[in-house]
Amino acid sequence: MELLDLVWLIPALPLAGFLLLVLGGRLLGEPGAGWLATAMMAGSFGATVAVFVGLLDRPEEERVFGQTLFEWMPIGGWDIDFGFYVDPLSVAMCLFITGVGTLIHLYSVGYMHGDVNFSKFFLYLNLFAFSMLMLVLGDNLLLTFLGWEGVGACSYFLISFWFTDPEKASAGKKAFVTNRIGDWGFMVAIFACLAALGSISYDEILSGAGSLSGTTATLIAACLFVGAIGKSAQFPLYVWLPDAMAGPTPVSALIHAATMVTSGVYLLTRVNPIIAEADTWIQPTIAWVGAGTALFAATIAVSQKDIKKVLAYSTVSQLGYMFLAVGVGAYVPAVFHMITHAFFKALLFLGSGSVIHGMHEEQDMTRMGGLRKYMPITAATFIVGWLAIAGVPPFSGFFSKDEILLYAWAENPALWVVGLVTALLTAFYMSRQVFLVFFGDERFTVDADHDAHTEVAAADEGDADTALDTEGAEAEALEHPDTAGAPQHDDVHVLHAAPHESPWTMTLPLVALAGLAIVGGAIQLPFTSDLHFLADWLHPVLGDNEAHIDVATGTKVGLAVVAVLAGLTGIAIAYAIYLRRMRDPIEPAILEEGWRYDRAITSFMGGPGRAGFEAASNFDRTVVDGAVNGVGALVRRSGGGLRGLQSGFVRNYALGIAGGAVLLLAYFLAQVTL
Amino acid sequence: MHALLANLTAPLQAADEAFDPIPTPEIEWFTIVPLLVLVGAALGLMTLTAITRRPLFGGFYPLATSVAAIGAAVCTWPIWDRIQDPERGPFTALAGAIGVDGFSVFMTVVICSSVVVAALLADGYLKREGLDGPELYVLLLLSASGGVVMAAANDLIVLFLGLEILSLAVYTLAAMHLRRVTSQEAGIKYFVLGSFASAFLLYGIALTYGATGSTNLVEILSYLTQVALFDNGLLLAGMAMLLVGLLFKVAAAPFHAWTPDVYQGAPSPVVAYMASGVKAAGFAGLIRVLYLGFQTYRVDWQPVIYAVAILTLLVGALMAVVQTDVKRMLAYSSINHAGFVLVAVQAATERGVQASMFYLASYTFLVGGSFAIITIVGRTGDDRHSLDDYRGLAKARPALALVFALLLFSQAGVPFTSGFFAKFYAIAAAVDAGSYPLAAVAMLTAVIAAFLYLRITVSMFLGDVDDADIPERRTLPVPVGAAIALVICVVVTLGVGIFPHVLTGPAGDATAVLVGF
Amino acid sequence: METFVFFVAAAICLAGALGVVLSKNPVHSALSLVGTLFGVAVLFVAQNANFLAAVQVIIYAGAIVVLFLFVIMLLGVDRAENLSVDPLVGQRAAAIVAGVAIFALPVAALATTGWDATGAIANLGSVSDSAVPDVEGIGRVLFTRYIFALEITSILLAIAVVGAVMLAKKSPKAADMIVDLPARPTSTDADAASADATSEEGTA
Amino acid sequence: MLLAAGVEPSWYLVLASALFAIGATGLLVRRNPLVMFMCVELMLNAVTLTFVTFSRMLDDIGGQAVVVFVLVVAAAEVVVGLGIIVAIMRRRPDATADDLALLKG
Repeated sequence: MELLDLVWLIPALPLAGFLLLVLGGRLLGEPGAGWLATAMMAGSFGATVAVFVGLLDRPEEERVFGQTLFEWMPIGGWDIDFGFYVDPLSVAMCLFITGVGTLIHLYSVGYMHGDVNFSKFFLYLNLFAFSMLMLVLGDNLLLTFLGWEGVGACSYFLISFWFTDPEKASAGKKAFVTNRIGDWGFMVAIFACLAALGSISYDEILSGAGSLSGTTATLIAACLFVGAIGKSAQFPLYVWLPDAMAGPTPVSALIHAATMVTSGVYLLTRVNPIIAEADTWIQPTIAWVGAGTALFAATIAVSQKDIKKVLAYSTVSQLGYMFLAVGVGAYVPAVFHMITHAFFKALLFLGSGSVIHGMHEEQDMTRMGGLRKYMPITAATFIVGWLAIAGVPPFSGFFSKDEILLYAWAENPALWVVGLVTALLTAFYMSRQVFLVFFGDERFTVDADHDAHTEVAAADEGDADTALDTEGAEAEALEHPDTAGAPQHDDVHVLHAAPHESPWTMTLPLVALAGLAIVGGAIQLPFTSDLHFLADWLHPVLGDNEAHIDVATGTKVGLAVVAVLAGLTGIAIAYAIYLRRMRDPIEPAILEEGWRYDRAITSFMGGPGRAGFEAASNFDRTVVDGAVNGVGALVRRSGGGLRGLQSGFVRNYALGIAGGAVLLLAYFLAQVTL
Repeated sequence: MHALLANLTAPLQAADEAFDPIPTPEIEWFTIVPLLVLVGAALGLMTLTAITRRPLFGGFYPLATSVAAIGAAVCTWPIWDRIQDPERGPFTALAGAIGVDGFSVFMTVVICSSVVVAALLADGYLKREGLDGPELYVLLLLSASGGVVMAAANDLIVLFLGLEILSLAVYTLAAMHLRRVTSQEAGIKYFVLGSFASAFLLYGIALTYGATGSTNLVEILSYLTQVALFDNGLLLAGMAMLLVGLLFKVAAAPFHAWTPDVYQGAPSPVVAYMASGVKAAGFAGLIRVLYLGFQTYRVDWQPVIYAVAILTLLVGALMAVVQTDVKRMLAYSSINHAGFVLVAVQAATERGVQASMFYLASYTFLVGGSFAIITIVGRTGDDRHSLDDYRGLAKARPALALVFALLLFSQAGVPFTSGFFAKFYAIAAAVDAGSYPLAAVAMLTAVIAAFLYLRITVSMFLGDVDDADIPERRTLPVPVGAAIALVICVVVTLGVGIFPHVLTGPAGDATAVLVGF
Repeated sequence: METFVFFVAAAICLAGALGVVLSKNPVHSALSLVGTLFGVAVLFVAQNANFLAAVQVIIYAGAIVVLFLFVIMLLGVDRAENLSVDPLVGQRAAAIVAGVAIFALPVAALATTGWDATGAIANLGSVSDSAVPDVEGIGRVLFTRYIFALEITSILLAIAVVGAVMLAKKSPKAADMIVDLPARPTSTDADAASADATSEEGTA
Repeated sequence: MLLAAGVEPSWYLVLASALFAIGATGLLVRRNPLVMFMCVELMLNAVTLTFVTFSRMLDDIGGQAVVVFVLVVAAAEVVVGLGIIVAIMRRRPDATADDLALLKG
């Protein structure tokens, strides 16, 4: 009992960190501010563990309880309180938020080294952690919404952290606006709950869900789903996430991989009784949006050159898996994948940050290669992350993904097929990334003496986006490896110093996360229900709303084998294309085919090939992006049209008043029945 | 000598005896102390200036004005105390001319707050523009006294007089920067349209008088409850005309067209007052008329407010997005905000009144702070208001940019700021009253308007900063008064955003006792 | 008798009102206004509002219109206005439609009540009671029911004084004027707005 | 014929409505700010006539008392309005309401 009273500490510590940094951040400076923030997160993690232990002590049926701190908004009959809703789900979320969060804070101490706004960065990080914890712990929809908006705002601030760069600032802008669309859905849902149930506290919503009419439940569920796809970057509102990679890498890891983007999944899991009441089309819609997003984003990831963009699309894709799981009623696998994903995706992002750091802010994978020699720890941990996401047993990703695919199979084999293809693509593009970055030849040279070359490098970074076009040229450069080493060559990246391993503050979190990514699967082992720790833990939250599947063990094993084979196939293809050729540069034909990976994909996979991936990319850029911008253009146009009425002539305005008066008079007199 | 005097006065005494003395009503003085404080301070300031010819010390006028406004607000305490006493409750005073209830007290405080903010802003502004003098402060106080009258008005004639007191002073203030062509234009546009609209209002009073035989809202209410006036065109036409005048004052579409022009042209501190105090007074009048006098005719006016609210929300949001002048943007955004208050008003419930009171109170500080920044950035001549003038502000004056961003986000309805709860309550009130489409439109326009606030913020924080320009911006002077005003506004915005009950509590207490409700 | 007075006075009122609107010269408009004010005063008398008739003539005709004329003369703005065409397209037609509606709708409203007022009778005192002259009646009402309104009119007058003083303070010279808006291109503003929008998108 | 019928109080109201409408229309069609303002005065007069007529119809002195306030308001409005107009037209005697259209959009 005493342990459970510590709940308030979980969000309070990051908040305290935030306030302290606001007051004395500049005084603390580097690295004091970073350590303070990290300590607060670690403390929060400690509190969470304490609460977790306290909850474990209780019998299962008593594990859900609300704790009201104070009356927040006494207005009319809707007294909305400020309190925490502690249950296995929120505690599980808090555990990995604070745990992974602590590691990322620690990592940031090294990563943000030398930044002029060092303390400000940690101030935002702590504020983010506070908001995220409020989102998860809040005992009513409004409190969750506040956290929801809070994380959005922090994300906005952090993406725009280097706000002098117009591209980055505008990425923040996009995130802000897209999220508002999702938030609109959330707000509608809140008001619908208020109208239908007269309350928005989870206690009453979840217990009252059964009394909702089907239409109301559908409306609420659909609106929450809209909110969720905005925050969790699902089709078509995902556009902000890849752009959000403009922010510092720890931000990408914390916000855009591990925590914030999963809040949509959390929300849908939280309100599972409402989804259960809603019309039957809701769940398949969620599943198909998830599956579609997963596949779609994976195809885009295949053709990305920016090391972080690959991971960004990969995140969108993995979130798609979670939605797929929610859609088929597999809440436990969704949460399971959310947790393992937090481990390995944070690991991959932090690893990529370490690479970028070591490569002196280079993000283009075509200018890397062979880095395992320079940064062994990063490489080793990154490889762990890669194997995890590729679904290679016994790494954690295998278990969670397999579970989702299993439920998908039980629900609708078509969903399973989409999931499987996605798994293959995932393995492929992740392998591609690993091979391009850590293996093969070094596609850069080190020239510590010539300062002038750093300028060349800086100029090269600018056209990273147009790099697709220079692909051919680069391939030719590699065809003639003897010239590739020449520092004078325009297309070869020149570093002013050798790539280096990152400091311990950065590698320690990598190692820790790698450990988690390896063993994370242990919380929910397949085949025997005795080992379904997570499912047992979450049972009080989900009750009967969790889908029950009846699949023979043989089928289960078969599905798992197929999934593993798909993953291995993806790796093999990537190996053949990106590595074989490099090891064997004497075979120009293979090399050529290999480098032109688009053609290779066509021949190997018999799939849509480059055109298909390009099309996906183009669709992303033009249609979806365009639609988002188009809404803005529509608003502007209608405003522009109205502008004509605002002519500046006082007599026109007077006419408007007179006309309004006539309309009002006419309306009122029309009420008179003669 | 005495005899002569007696002879001279005899006829007068005879005349006195011929008539009954008029039984003048009892004057409950304590109920009008806030009003007397405001008017007394204005007249005192004027007299003092006539004697001394220059302020007693620098910053005397704004200080005196703020003290008077704060004093007026403080003087509402005994009234509030008495109203909250369950044994006594709200009452009418001065022969039924004013309703002394929580609502009037609350709105009085809101209006006084807007005076404080505007007066603090005006200090630096007047010095900068070379317009030194007490007139602005005097007119501000007098105008606010009109607002206070409106907030308490229990009689349509009193309401009308309050409105005229409020408006005439503001017309003059809008035109006060005589060197600016746009200020003159703002003055005359506001004046012509304002007097046009108040003629409609007056005609509405006349028709209502014809239909009910009284101009007193309580009498109207009791008459309408006793004598069912079904299908009474006179009454309905009167209501329509009254709405024209009041909706004009709160800048609701289609009576909004003056707002952007006047806001853009008028001196910035005056606009701060117009957008907060004048608007609050306008809504106070509107709510009094609709909720008190015509509460039994709810079914007739509710759809009208509903439609006007939708139009206002959309016009405000859509037009704001296409502007390039920040002052004009905020003018349109104030129209959008008025739409939100109307969303609450149309609910025709107690919760609706609470929500609109909360909205007006928090908006007063939001808009006051925003126009404080605009005043500062406008620089000498009060004409640097384009988006370009805000480019790179974050680099030159980070604190200023941060505060502005906060206020703008609050206007956008971002959580942890007062603006969020303001919008939340307004929409919740509409949902509670079953107006779902309206609530949806309101939320939609909030999304659209978010573009606008973001646009300003982005240009402050990003902007291809012309480095040559920064030193000049770094010297942007922030007068003491404006700084104090900004601090007040930020504290209120954040404070209410985190602890909304500091405002919902009084708002709730205030409406429970709106006379006749 | 009252009928005759009504029609004559009504004719004067309407003629005056039309004169205000239709006279090219503002001086003529002001003089026509006097006609209307006088007509209204006559109608007051016809309805036993003798005091108000006197006040109407003294304040309105005597003070307000004189003020108008004074301003016209002071500024020398008695230039004739070309009324044959309205530069704002459609304004005049719309104005006339609105005007007709503003006339017709209150009349229709009146028709719904059988051309009668429906309010409470003699709420604040009788008009027809010949024992109480209207001056006394008005005075009683002003000092009882409307005492607060009467007192606050003083604020109105104070504002008028302060406002007039402030506006008349000093006339800036032409050179000091700030014309703070650049001359806008006469092309459609919508185009400019969309051009601005695209440039904004471009930077985004 | 009409003369024989005797005057109905409602005729006054119709006349007042006509005056009000003429005033409103005048404000919409005239460009001289002074004349526009005179039109407002016409509208106010229409209202006073309405009040007096209702006062007679209801046999209530209150309607007449209200007219006093209307007169005061009209006087104050005239002072302020003419003040603003003078301030502008002193420098630009030829300015019409249509010329004052810098602010728009």
